[in-house]
Amino acid sequence: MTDQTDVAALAEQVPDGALVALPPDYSFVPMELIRALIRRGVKDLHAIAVPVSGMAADLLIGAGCLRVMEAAAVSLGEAGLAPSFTRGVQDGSLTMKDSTCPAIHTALQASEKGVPFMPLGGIIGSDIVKYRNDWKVVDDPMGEGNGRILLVPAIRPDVAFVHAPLADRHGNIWVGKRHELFTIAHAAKTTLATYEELHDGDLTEDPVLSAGTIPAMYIGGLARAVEGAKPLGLAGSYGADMDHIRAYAKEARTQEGFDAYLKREVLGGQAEAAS
Amino acid sequence: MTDQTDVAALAEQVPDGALVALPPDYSFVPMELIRALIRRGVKDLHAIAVPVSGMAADLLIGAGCLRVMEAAAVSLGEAGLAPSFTRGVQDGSLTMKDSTCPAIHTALQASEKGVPFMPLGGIIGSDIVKYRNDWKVVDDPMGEGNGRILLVPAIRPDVAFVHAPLADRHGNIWVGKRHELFTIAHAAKTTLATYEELHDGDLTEDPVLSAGTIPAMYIGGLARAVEGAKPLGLAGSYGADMDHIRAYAKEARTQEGFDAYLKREVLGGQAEAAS
Amino acid sequence: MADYSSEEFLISVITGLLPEKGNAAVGAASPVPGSAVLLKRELTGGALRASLIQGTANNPFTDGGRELFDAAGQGRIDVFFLGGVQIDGQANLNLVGTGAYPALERRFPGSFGSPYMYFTVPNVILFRPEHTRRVFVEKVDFISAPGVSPPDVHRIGGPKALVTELCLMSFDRDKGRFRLESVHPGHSVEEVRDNTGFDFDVPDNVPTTAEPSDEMLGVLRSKIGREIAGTYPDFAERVLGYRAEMTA
Amino acid sequence: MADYSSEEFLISVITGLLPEKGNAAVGAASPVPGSAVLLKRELTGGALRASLIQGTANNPFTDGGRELFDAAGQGRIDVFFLGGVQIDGQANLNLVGTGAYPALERRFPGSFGSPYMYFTVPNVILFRPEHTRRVFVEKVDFISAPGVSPPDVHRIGGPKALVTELCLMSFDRDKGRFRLESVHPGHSVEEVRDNTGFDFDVPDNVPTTAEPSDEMLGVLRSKIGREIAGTYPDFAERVLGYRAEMTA
Repeated sequence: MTDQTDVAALAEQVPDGALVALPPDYSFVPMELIRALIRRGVKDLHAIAVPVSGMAADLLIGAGCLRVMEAAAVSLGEAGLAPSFTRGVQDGSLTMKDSTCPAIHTALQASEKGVPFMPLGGIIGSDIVKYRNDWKVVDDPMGEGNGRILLVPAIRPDVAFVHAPLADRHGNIWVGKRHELFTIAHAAKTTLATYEELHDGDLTEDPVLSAGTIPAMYIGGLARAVEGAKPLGLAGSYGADMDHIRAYAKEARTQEGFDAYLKREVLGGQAEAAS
Repeated sequence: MTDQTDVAALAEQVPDGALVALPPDYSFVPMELIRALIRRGVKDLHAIAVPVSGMAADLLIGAGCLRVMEAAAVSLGEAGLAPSFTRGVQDGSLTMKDSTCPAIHTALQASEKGVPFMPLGGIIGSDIVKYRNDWKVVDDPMGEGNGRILLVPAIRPDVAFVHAPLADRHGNIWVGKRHELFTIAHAAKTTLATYEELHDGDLTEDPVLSAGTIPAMYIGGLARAVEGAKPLGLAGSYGADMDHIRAYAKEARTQEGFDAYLKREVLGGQAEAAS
Repeated sequence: MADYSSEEFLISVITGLLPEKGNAAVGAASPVPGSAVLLKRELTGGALRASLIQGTANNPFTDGGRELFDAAGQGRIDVFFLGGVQIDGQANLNLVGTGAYPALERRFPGSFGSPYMYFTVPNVILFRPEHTRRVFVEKVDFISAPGVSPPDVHRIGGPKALVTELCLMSFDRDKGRFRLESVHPGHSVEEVRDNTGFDFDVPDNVPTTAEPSDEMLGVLRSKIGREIAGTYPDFAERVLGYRAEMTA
Repeated sequence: MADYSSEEFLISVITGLLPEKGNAAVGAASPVPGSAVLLKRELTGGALRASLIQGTANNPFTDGGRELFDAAGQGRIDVFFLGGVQIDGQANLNLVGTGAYPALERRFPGSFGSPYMYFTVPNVILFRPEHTRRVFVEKVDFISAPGVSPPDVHRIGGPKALVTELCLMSFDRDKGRFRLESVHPGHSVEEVRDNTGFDFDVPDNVPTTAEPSDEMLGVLRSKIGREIAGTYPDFAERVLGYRAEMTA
């Protein structure tokens, strides 16, 4: 059994300084939990995008919750550059660990399999390698003369975040074909999940839904959050609010604009009450 | 699009000497295709069990189709020892490459990721390592002083076999939560699939079924075979015929008994016609 | 004390070894450990999670055959069960066969996942009812999985206890030796010694293994038969008196 | 010859570069390559398979974000598209930013999967409409993905062609140089040279890039608008005149 709680209480379970895993914007991001983290005032997070991020990372960066960002890219996609990320890197307030999509997937799979590193093809010759002291290029360790290969160390997030379309009373969550969320949940020490709807019955025992279900074993906390991915979309439930995201991309081009967005959309009543 | 054909034509696509991947007995084994391979007289196969096998491997061994077997175990489960396998190893006619479950999964994942090897924890000190010249124990290649670790080379089957509960006209197949079949299909050069029922529509576009669907990209041939896993079971459709399997375990204890089973249950009318 | 079968007794012994919470997994063809794990889950109100790898009932894994091994590698599996054709005094396990490998005299199925689970699961319970010198040997013919490892090999897991039809032993990983913890009712230390091919530690006073309580037997018979029937219908009926009306 | 938009022309140029069968994948925010791939799929009767990674329509992948990269590593992806903030004469790509890393003057999103896809996909088509010396530089400020590799690095894939608003170039991996293949109607070799910051090979006779046929435009407008709308509704409406009634 995984205890059910509310989103604010989930946010309390994330310690300052934690290594947190963020799904990409198209893959069931628990935005209400991200906002709750900002309201809780979490600090010094090291965020790993799996393998890219957008709104979730940008809000955390703008709100001063992130110390280090590791990603293959941070972008608002069709809405353009991620404004807080861009500003943070350009003014030096954010430490960016540049990576590449398959390196992040592979490093999470290393944790999933409990090994300290994994090999990855390609990449050698990219300047990314030059700036990653934790990566290592070695001569074929099998001794087969297959040339040089990159080894990347395992990434083991302290906490992974996910917003699931369905969850059940046993603590299982359903994410359909978004299998990167399986990998994140397996790789992370624990996963905090919000969900859209409660499923009656045991998701792991359903012959069809079980194929898209992450079992309760991996889930450390669970809270219902209706429309909890907005303004991002939840495939099969609702689309992304592109007008909102475009407006954010524009407003947050300055820190003042970001702060106004934050006060209005995230801190809300809390900011009012505190003033 | 993946062309649809019949089971005998699928069997024709498997060349003598191929490295073939067999799912475990509980995981959607295309037994009708296995029987068709025997009828076609396939020879010198190298079979890799993922990671264990039973009826499928034992029939191929007894019928003289296998030269090498690689597996973590071959067994008929509750029905006892696999008789042809046991006899083949004991009389030296079968070359057995002993392995262990996670090594086979890992080696297939190496092919899935296109890398020549992968590390695997544990195992060192097992006599399996001693007899596997293709495996290598190395000092931590990351240079972090984490001690010795096993590296296993990628296994890339020429052909993987699977019997799916559903397939569609686009060549996609649905295997539900049997995700080892995803791994096999990704790792193998091609996958030959039989299926139970035709699904109307595109499985990859169904919001629920897509989570258990292997896309047509991996499927090299497809044929319908109703009850095609029997006498093994197909979870959700039919159970294993344990009486049949127990009777096989007993009858096949001698090569003569196996031959009688083969003639009756596999060669059938073909053997009659040829006599 | 109620009447009970030998299987019910062994289920009770194993149940007594299980932790109050965490994840216990059970491999194929293991109805006795499976019943013990489901019983402990019931007694802890679900705090000990159970995974029966065989079959679909009580099997929460959804990511294919590798998930059990991956989860063990992640440190999520707290309890697992292993056996062996032969087990020696250093807790080396042989699941491959007897004779000189590869030209074995008697071939058994193979090592399964033993050399991985033995390294990754902190509490591996060895379960081998047959207690004879044929099984418990001085040195196994083939090491499927080693009982202990040198310090330059990363190892979290290993053997915790051994349950047979005669006794319960613990295993000291630092010493690399078994220790007799208790002898089952009706058996003696001498009988254990006579039927064991390896040397082991024996304390001055060896207690008798506790018998199952009426309460435990009640829960086992009333609730676990139904649960285990989803995986082992024959066992549920024969041992626990539960006849499944239908099994998938 | 029919009227056509600049996007329709570029779709046509890319379509002409695509093989008759195999698997073509298209990354995020790439409606022009996406339309070309769907068009070629239509023209080949499905023999060229299309995967649009962004969105759910025409995206057959079912095993999470890693499946595209894994499939590329398996050698299953025949065609992919990359671009860059900067591209140099050795086909090095920069998707990270301009200035001295890490203290960049202008930061862009990041390298995405470029240093992997560039090594694993045999036919990488570089698509960068803006043809200026700001983009096509002597040497990129940051190599996200190198155009060529030394022999001790395993590499199957790499750059095949470059499509811009001015011209089509091919890339010779052995020489590590671009070669001008054709100049688009209304433009000249001198214009290409003036706007390119690196040296490249120019044959004696440089043909004019072929214009889209009426037939191709007909298929594009009648069938591909509807398909691409599932991923890029704005583009489908603006460029191909297809108004989606509803998009998921």
